[in-house]
Amino acid sequence: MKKPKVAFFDFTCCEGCQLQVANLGEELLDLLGVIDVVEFREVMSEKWEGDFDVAIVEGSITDAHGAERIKKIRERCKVLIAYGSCATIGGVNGMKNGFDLGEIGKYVYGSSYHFFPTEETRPVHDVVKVDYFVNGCPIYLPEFKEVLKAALQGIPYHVPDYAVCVECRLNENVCMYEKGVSCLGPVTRGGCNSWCVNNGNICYGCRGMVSNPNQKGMKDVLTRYNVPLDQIMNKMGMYNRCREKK
Amino acid sequence: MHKDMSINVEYLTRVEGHGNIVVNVREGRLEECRLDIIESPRFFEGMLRGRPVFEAPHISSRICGICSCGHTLASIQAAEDALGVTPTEQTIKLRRLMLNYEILDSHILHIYILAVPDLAGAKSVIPMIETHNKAVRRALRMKKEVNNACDILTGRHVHPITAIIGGFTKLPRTGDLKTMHNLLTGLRGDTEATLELVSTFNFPVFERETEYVSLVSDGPDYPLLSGDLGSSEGIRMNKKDYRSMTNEFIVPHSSAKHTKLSRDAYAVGALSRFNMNYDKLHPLAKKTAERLGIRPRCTNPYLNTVAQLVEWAHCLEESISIIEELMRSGVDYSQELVVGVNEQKKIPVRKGSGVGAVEVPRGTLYHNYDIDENGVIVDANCIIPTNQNLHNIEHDMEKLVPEIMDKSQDEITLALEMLVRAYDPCISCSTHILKVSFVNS
Amino acid sequence: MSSSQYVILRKDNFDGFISRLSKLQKLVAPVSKGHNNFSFEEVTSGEEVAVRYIPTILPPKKYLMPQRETLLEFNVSKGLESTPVVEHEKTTIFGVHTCDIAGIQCLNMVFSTRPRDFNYLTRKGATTIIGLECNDYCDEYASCALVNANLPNGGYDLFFTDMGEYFIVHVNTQAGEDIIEAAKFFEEAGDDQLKALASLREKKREIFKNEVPIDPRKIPELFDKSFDSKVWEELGERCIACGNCTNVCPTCYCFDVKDEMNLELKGGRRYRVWDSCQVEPFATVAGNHNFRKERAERQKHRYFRKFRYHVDKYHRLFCTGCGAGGAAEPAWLG
Amino acid sequence: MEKTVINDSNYRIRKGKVIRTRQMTPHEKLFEIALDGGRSLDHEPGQFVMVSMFGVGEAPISVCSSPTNRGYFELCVRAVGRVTGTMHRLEAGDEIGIRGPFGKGFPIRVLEGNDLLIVAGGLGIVPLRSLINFVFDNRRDFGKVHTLLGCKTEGDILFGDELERWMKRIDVHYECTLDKAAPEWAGHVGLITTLLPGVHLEPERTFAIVVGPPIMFRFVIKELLAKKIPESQILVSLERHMKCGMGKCGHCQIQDYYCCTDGPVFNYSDIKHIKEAM
Repeated sequence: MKKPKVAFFDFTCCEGCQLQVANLGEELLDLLGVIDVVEFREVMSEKWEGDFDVAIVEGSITDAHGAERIKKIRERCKVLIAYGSCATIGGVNGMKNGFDLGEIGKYVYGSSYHFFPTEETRPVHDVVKVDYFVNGCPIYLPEFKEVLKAALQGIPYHVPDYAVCVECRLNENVCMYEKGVSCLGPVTRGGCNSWCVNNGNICYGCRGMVSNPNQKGMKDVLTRYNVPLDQIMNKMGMYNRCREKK
Repeated sequence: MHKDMSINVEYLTRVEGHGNIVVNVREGRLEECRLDIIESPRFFEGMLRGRPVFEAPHISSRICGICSCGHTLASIQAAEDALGVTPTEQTIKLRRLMLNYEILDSHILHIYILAVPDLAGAKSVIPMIETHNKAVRRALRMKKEVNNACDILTGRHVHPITAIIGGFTKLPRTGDLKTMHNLLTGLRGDTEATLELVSTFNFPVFERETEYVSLVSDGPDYPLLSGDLGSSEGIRMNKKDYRSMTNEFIVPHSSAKHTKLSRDAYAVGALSRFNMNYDKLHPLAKKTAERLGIRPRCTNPYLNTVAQLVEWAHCLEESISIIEELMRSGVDYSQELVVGVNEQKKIPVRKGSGVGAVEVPRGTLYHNYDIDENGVIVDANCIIPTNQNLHNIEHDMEKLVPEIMDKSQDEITLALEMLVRAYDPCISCSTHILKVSFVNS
Repeated sequence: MSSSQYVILRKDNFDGFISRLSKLQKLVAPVSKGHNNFSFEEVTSGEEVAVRYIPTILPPKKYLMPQRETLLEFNVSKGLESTPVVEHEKTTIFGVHTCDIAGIQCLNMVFSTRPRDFNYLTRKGATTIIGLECNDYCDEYASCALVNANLPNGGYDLFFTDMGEYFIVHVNTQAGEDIIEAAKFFEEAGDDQLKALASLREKKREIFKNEVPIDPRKIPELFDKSFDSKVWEELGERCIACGNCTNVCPTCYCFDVKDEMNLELKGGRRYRVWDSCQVEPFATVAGNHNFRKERAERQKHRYFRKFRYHVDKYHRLFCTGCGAGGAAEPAWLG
Repeated sequence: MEKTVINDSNYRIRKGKVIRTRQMTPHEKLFEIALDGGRSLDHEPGQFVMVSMFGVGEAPISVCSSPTNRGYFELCVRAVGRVTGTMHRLEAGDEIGIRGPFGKGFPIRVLEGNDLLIVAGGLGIVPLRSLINFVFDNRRDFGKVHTLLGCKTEGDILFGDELERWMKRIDVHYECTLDKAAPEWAGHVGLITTLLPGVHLEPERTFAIVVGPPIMFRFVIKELLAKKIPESQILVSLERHMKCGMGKCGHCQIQDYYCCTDGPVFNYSDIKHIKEAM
């Protein structure tokens, strides 16, 4: 069997998800036994002109150049995997959407801001069709492996659609609300094995929201712990700003 | 020999971020030589405004996945400076450990995956799986083990979880210290093998005098986490005055800003630190330097990779010592923090301005926040090591190209690519963070 | 009470006993996690053990029925090869409250019913259970008297009752006796001590009163009448479908079976993981028909599984009154 | 943690080989499977097996062939999920993992000597084909046989060639109706309930066997009861999500019953009070 050709691409992001892949260690060699990596800018000089089977895309689309580039990539690949919060939900880049783009440009670049044209941040699936999603900032490697294997096997991967709380409880963490601080676990999609709460921090919502949250039930929980709704909404604005369509 | 030549290396590979090298030679004279940065901007400093400073380390960690521990630490330092928080000794020790892990992880990535292929004459690390299987496996193993140790301390290396303003949300247990100790001492053999491998390489011969900038201190430690700002031209100033140290200016071809100090350009990073603070390196690191034949002051930028290996040896040994100290003294778990975004005001909040200056793998990183009385950020500024090196790289190229003009275009291209790669530039974070500052206006 | 079945462990020997026990085989016990939260974790000394604790975040069922366990290993590289396996480790669980013991007894019934589940049964055989009596209610969520789980009722090897200066220990099985033999800290219980135990039990009868004003024997009947009640919709409105209630329940045992390939796509394993009837995909068949689409229907299903469905099949309620479900989620049968 | 092989595990897989495949419609494919070593599956009509696609998972699939066929059995699979989708890539010669058979099938001993009214909606024909072929192979054990089939469109009809043979048999009454038909369709058009009034039967000696989508049961059973067929002589086969096949995993629970061990074939009189059943 011919090895499928796989290419990695990055758009506006910190490239930490590529680094996560590099953190597979020697497992990378197992992976390279079944796929043929044809482009991976951060580790390879090689370029690939032809089509490929799987494109693994990191980062948000934040300018016209990016939008054009992702469309060309989509045309060249059979399967497109969006990985990392920037690609799947817009992530921290979405915070920009809360500002006037001209104003924020001037703040950062001063009078030469027009050299750096920018558009509203979009997740990849708002521009082209995405076949697989690997959520998280950064991606959770065990999930990335599952998705990649599913893509190579040609079977669907179902992103968990339950709250982070499910996994958090299974990890026997003391609930952050019981510790007196608020956490986005109850409305955020699981699949990360409650990574941040396992390490004593709160959930910041990097995997996006569950698709069918019980808003009334959630408000009950907030009331129970005296958490103001706007405090939660402000936290949601860190990763999930792109959900708010103008 | 007169010739015309135009080199345009688009999307320079094997460095983080998007950069182009442009070289124009007309009739044997170098007309233009520049490093274009074409990464789309991310406006982090703009986006930080209006957010509680307690979110700043989490958000600004996302500036760069490679240096996310460094950004977190610089951000924490700036925030604590603004808030007037003094970290405990234990916290400082653990932060030094965290920074060491980052340098270890980043340097090994650079040495093996970004630099060694050039020196071994390979396109990339991928074909080396066949030709240098043992070395590739060793590289992946070294990176993984450091990464595993960092995971124990910070939850994960890419965008660390446990390090927050005030300290750590989770402190390593006795078993964790033991595991980290085993992981690190287990790397000594691989360090030796790496040393042997690197000593077989012939690095390009090229020298250019420049100004070297890094943190300096009067203490005994190799200054990475704290210190004053110093340069090889004898300048020394407090981190509060970082703007006078960096003197940012705009060049038209790059979305990353350039910097200078006493000369046309200055350098930061492993080689600068090596040149500035050689005396404070761990004895084993000095020995490594001797075996690799590198001495301060070294003015061959290609040897930045060698300086990184010296620093690897230093950070490995220093990490082992820190862990051994913690094993002896025990960890005070009452310092474990539950803070969230400080909604309970457990950490007192005040109006203020603060600067963080930290030596991250590629050089000195500055974060600077102004916060209001509610702890909300009103102004933010970050200056990235790669930004500081860009101008120096261009000056290197301007000196290098005429020296090698008789070589083929491919050879020149490779020499230039290798030069840029030797600085291990993290272009992605340098453009994410561009900000015009109005110091003089 | 026959005195030969009772021994005494003085409190100053507790630490010695726990460390000795931890050297015999893996020992787990409730430990404090702060903020009035507890969990069963591996211990090696007495001071780590929380002798007074409220129900742990997860019940000790996690040792008999791990959250994730491999059932089968397979290889597809040259023809199909597969081997069914069981993962097990000799484990002593110290400090199990009567509610959690009742939960394990429920699981024993389910997995011993044909077709028998050999993975569970193998692990059951490798597990030693040391109970610990609740002299008083642990928290306001408990309703153990309702389901008669506040007093010891078998299901353990040893059973500890805290008598202040000492523990009085009921030796229930050969495995329990072996522990008493191996750890040299025990002395035979005297008449006074047996009397003290009897009077403690008497006092417990005063403390533990049926918490819910219904006759427990009438519960199944009551549930039969409530199938179409509005109460389920009210529950459904408040439920956030987090699955916590089933994960923390000592008698919930539903699981999902999944496959995992190794990265080189040649071999892998089939494993089972805890699943929850509260999450949407649980009763959804291929083609997307969900037989319990509404949160209200799923909550109803959970309550009926505790109080109605299993009564005919296993002749017991599948609620142990531990209150963990109620603590994990505000909605509780009041 | 120790790991031991357990030979009596319920999760042990029997190896089989795909002998032949046939694409029946764009969505359904038929697999003829022989177990390793030529052993027979020994199933009853109405039972199901768990099919393994290693690395993808397991799915419950009804056996659609009669146990009178020795040496092989057949599965008719619609590609709707991960496992069934992967199964469709199998071709003759490929290996396959099988567990089972599981569940209670149609009670043959009870049915013998009676008339049968078999009502199939859509994919319901799949488990029923096992029974129908068994009945034909043992035709003398049964009285009159009525077979009613309802499908969405002509393209959805499964086993068309066999149906034609059934139609030609004089010892079976067969009718088919479509929800939506092209003008050239000569048969009935309308819901399957419209066929029932035309069936002449002796209710006291007739067993009705109904398999179809959830929505169909209620309407068909109402008609059957109107035709005076005793409740205890109505059999249904239900579909549920299943993971273990042994009444443990909980996915297929229908109130008091586990579909995988108490069913999938149920007697209507046993489940008529079970509100979640139909």
